Amino acid sequence: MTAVNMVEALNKGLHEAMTADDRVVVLGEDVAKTGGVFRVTAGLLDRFGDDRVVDTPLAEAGIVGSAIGMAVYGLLPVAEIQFDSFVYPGFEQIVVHAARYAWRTKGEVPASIVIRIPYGGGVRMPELHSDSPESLFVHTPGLKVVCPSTPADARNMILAAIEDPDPVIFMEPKRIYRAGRQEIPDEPPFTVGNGSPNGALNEYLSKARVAREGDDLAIFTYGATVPLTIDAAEKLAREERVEARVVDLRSLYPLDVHAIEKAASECRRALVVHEAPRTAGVGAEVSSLIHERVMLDLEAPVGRVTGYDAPFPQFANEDDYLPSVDRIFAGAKKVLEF
Amino acid sequence: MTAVNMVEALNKGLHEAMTADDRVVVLGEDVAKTGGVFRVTAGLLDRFGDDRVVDTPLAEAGIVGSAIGMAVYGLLPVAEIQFDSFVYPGFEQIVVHAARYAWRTKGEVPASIVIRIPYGGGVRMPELHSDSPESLFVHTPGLKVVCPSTPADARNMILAAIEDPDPVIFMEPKRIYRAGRQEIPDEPPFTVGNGSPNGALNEYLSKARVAREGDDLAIFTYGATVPLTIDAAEKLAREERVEARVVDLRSLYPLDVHAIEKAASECRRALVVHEAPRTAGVGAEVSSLIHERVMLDLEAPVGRVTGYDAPFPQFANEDDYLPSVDRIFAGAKKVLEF
Amino acid sequence: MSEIVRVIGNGADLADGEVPNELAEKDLIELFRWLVLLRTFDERAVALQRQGRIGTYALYWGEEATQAGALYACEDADWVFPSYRQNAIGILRGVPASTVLAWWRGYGGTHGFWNPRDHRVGPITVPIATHLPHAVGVAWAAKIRKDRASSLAWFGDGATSEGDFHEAMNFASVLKTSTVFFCVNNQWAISTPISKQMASETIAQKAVAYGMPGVRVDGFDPIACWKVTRDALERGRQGGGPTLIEAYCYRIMPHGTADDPRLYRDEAESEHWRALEPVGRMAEFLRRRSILDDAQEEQIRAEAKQLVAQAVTDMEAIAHPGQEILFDHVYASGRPWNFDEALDELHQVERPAEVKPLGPPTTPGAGEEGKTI
Amino acid sequence: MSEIVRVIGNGADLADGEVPNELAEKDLIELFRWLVLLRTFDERAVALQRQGRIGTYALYWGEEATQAGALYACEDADWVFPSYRQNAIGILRGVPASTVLAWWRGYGGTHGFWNPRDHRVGPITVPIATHLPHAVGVAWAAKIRKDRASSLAWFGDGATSEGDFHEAMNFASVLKTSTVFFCVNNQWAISTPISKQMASETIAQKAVAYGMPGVRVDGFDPIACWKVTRDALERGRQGGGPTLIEAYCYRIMPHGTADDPRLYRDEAESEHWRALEPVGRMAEFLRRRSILDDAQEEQIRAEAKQLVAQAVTDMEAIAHPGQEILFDHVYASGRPWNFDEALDELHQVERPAEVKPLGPPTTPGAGEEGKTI
Ligand SMILES: Cc1ncc(C[n+]2csc(CCOP(=O)(O)OP(=O)(O)O)c2C)c(N)n1
Ligand SMILES: Cc1ncc(C[n+]2csc(CCOP(=O)(O)OP(=O)(O)O)c2C)c(N)n1
Ligand SMILES: [Mg+2]
Ligand SMILES: [Mg+2]
Repeated sequence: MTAVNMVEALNKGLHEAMTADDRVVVLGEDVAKTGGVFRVTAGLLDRFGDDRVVDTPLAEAGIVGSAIGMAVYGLLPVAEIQFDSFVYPGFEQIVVHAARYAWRTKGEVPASIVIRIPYGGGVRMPELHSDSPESLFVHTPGLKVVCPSTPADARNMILAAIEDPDPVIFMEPKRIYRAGRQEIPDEPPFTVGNGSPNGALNEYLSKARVAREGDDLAIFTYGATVPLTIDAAEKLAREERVEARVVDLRSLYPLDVHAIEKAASECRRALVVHEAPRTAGVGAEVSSLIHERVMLDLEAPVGRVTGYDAPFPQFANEDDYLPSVDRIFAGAKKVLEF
Repeated sequence: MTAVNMVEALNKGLHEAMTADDRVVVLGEDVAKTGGVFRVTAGLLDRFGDDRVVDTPLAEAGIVGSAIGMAVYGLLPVAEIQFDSFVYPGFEQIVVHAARYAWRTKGEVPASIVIRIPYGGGVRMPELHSDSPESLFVHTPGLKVVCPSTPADARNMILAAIEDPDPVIFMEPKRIYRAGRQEIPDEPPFTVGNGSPNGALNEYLSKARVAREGDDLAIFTYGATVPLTIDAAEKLAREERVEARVVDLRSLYPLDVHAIEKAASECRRALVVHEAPRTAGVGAEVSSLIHERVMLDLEAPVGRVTGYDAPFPQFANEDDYLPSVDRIFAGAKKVLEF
Repeated sequence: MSEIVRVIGNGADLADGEVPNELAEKDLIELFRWLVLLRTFDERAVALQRQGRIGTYALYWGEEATQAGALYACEDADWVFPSYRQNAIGILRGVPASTVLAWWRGYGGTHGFWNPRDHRVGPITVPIATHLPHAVGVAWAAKIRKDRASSLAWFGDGATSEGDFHEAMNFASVLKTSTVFFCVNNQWAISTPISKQMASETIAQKAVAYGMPGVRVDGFDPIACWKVTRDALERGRQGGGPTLIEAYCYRIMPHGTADDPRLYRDEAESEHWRALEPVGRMAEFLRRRSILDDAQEEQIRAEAKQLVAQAVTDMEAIAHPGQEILFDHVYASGRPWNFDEALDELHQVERPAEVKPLGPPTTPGAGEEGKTI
Repeated sequence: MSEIVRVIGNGADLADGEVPNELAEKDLIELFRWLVLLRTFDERAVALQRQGRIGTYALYWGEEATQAGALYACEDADWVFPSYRQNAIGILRGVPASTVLAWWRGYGGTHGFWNPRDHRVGPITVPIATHLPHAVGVAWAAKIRKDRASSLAWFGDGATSEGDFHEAMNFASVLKTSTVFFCVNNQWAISTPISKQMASETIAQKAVAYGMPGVRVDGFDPIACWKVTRDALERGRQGGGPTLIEAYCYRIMPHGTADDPRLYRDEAESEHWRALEPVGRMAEFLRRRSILDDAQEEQIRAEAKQLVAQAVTDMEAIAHPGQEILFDHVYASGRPWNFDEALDELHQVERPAEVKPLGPPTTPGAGEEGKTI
């Protein structure tokens, strides 16, 4: 076991995948020589050489599009988008090609790529370095969208994303990249490239995780708001004697509907928390699913605590925009007091 | 009064706007000489000249981006995207610039553009000519997103969209472009360029419309599914003695929340219908809003009848994909029988 | 700017050039066979569209040399990526012609799609220029794997305006992939003439921006198209990187079956170019050299007709795909839970009566006036 | 490829060229004043970042000639569009320096943004190359309105790889807008050297793809930058269309305050280029011609210092923006209903205690290692 933060965990997973399967290649802006602006790909160039770890020209459609081509040929490319908002120039390639290649080839040639996107606010960066665009991908058929919130999940999920034949949008909550360390096993949970151990994909790419036990309120969230939500739950326990169950969704598409149903109906009250804007976000989907499926079990409408429907602000005001422990707490109380 | 179809109504509105205000310019692929692949811009070149009606090079980011520049200078550009899926290459310009220009300039220089997008299926076209991408824009703060379903609305709304200082994504349901004629007044409801008659913007860009009266079930929809929903409502009346109220949302962002609340709580049962994929679509937002605000008035969870979470199929199967009268009927019965 | 490479003259003022040594007589006959097959497919497809048996169709009549000539220069391991215009290119590599027809009939899944790895032929690509980065990625991957494969992508003059064209050209030149960018400059993008598409005198000169060779070739001349492609692939394989080829020709026909060019151009101009169309020109050339006689030509044409007729039969024998096709193959890793629920929803209602293999033939005014594909 | 235009020598082996007639001594002094002001702002901003008074900052030390020289060639009606690198360009046109500093402090609204129409200076643009189509649109609009205004946009060598660069260049050349594409080729895009960015020998030659003139100029030479920009604008105004300028220089400094170039390049190379930096070089040049003496230089530097000091004071006098700023100015047509509800939600909880004007200065390892802006 080694104690690692999320950046190190991702880095470890990438090393493991590249060691296990020489079809895995890493490409993106500044990923090789410097190891990425967040250092997630550090050391890969030295270890695997410049054929497999490539600093590309500055062009996201080119990055995503050529990664698709490499996948069609038979490689397993992992592309980095430097920051959230810079995925938009690659959007067409993702929507019209990555998401539809399997469909367009009788399921025989999926665009087996992973697109890593450090996303979200809280790191005091200028405009357009703090977006949370995951809902756009969740709404796009043909993609998988996942988001880890712990180092252990990050390592397992990046391995599974690479193993998965389908294109995976891999959202990395940059705010908690180095928020804390966690012991993870030295050995990977499975070996990439060994003929799709479907159990592993299922385990690491489609299942939600209960991050805190409780029976009075179910709070669904993912990424950087998971630790905040746990803090809010602790505060609820302390101040309101309410035990909230915190469910880390992990997979945003497909959603783990059974875990969602179970938690919502067992707790009878539910709240969804995310950073992305509210309207037509993941929270809207989770809320709709719960109402559709278990409304009769509910004592109150499902609440939403989210980023606002406004552009992510200049950073001096980002703490006003982001869901905080207090806002989650208040949102929970509203559901509880309904 | 003249009886026109939606294409003619839009064409009339564009003529009226260009006549009233010489800042209005039209640009896009094949919009000038041929008047657009759907002929919405027919006749504008002859009438207003090639300075104001321009066939551009084949590049959507260039179209949207240069339209933004023109707006910054002081013009009122109306850009056409030839088909729904071809908006994706222009996505970055829309999200990072059109949607944020007002915000980035103290509200003083909004990107006052209209982006017209003929969208949706049902016209037997090859791949990628039938997408319904509206939810992507609804989720993007800073945009307005509207969608007419009748010739009269189309004319009034295109005028209001041009008048509106904010960027408007103008979704045109191509399937019903020529579905029927409606009498519309010869004179426009207001004159574009006369200092933003806010009443008009309010009236034509933010209000839902009751398309059919009824008190037993509220069905919310927009665009090409409005006539289908009315048909389904008629069938409900005939076969089930249920009077469904059909609400044509018209404005997808902002949603007319008061109309939505009112219809849902008066009818006590509700359904949302759209062509776009279900997950994190407009339907999820409408469903969430209703539950959040008037759940206690409801007798059943809000239903959703939508496009599936799969790529829009090759056209021989598009009728299987699209919400049909029967599917809407079945969805309504499910809500009614809950 | 660079001269236009040409081998086949017009039998009058324009003299024939040298046929490259590597092209034996049997190659020339085979190339002719390809041209005829493409032409036969195209003409039949237009007829099928008129009869309402397939949907809107993007014809390529007159552009066969750019397709057959270039493909004939490829080795078997080389990958090719068509736009919608080169929709039938796969039939020269083993994709069933019925599959291509089925695509135009609106069929997906196993009926209208193919596995690109089977024949190293990419899918028909509708969004302009978006397949160019894929071609680069394939050649890049081959380079990484030290395989001999190169790649080639066809696209139009209009496609050069898109950002994806630029990004692909730049990636290919920086990564020195063995990629041929084959631009079919037919001088029109629907109603937009090349003069409104670009301000450069030629398309070939755009290669300068990438430090890449740019070549112009007569797009109606299959042997010249073969030659420049062969040279480009040769250079690419030796590590010389990508090449931009501009095949200069003209879109003699409408943009697609729903387009009416009289709205935007003088059709006399098309007539002028029609005289240069490649199939007749190649036939004349082969006759001048006594490589082809009437009987042989007859036979080649008959075989092509037969193949296409069989394809039409095969296409029409395909049962209308079931509703489940909506959810087939979306994920290679298996169906997510919501697909199963969607299937339940689908099966709850009777299948819409109005589902026919096809709607009526495109009639302007019926809401189907879209003329792009 | 084209020669590099240069006017100012190095006082040693490289001789001075001719100063264009239109530049009187007072112009040269004014241009020097601009250079010094930009330099002073930049150095102060770096210090402010180190002290945690503003956030990550993209310094432009060494690139002042590309900014001041080009701007000085513009008429007042001409529009200019900066990237993040030319962030302070507005202060030469009337944008308060405190506004620019406030932007870097993370302030929006009336504190950190300006109205582009006030000074014909576009907003600071973060997403690479996306402002180029805007510059084209502005010049296009001016052309339609028959106004005399031209436009100019600055961008880097890395920006030429993006599709938006290409689409903007093509639109401008087809529409013959009076637009100057001013590429600051500092040879680096964060850690990526130009050799991995493009395979063309120069950036200027990319103009060939658009039938547009391409010019190379010494990016450390303010007079040469002025000259090529003036020529380009002159041509544009007379209907000659756009021009691509490649200002050849070097990014002497890190990419931004959070970047450590030692990770990826030999800093000896930077030292070599540092000798050519424009502010000292211009001062020497003016001295050689006896246009500038110690007292005058002292005064110019003192004035700049004073202006920037005042800006710092003004910036720090701004009260931390209220929460309502989130919803200000998002829609010019007024707040939608959900903004009012969001404000209610915002006001329900106490404002997060941790809101400070700024976080701590960037420290690697603290989760803030992002070094791009
Ligand atoms: C991204 C995108 N935008 C617009 C279209 C609509 N469209 C289809 S074909 C076409 C013209 C293409 O012209 P060109 O590249 O010259 O190819 P050609 O049709 O002449 O073969 C257009 C605009 C599209 N398919 N994709
Ligand atoms: C679309 C987009 N992708 C990536 C980035 C991240 N990024 C910021 S600066 C930069 C390098 C830019 O290099 P260049 O264009 O040469 O300009 P310079 O920084 O040298 O002035 C990158 C990759 C961005 N801002 N926008
Ligand atoms: Mg063409
Ligand atoms: Mg640079």
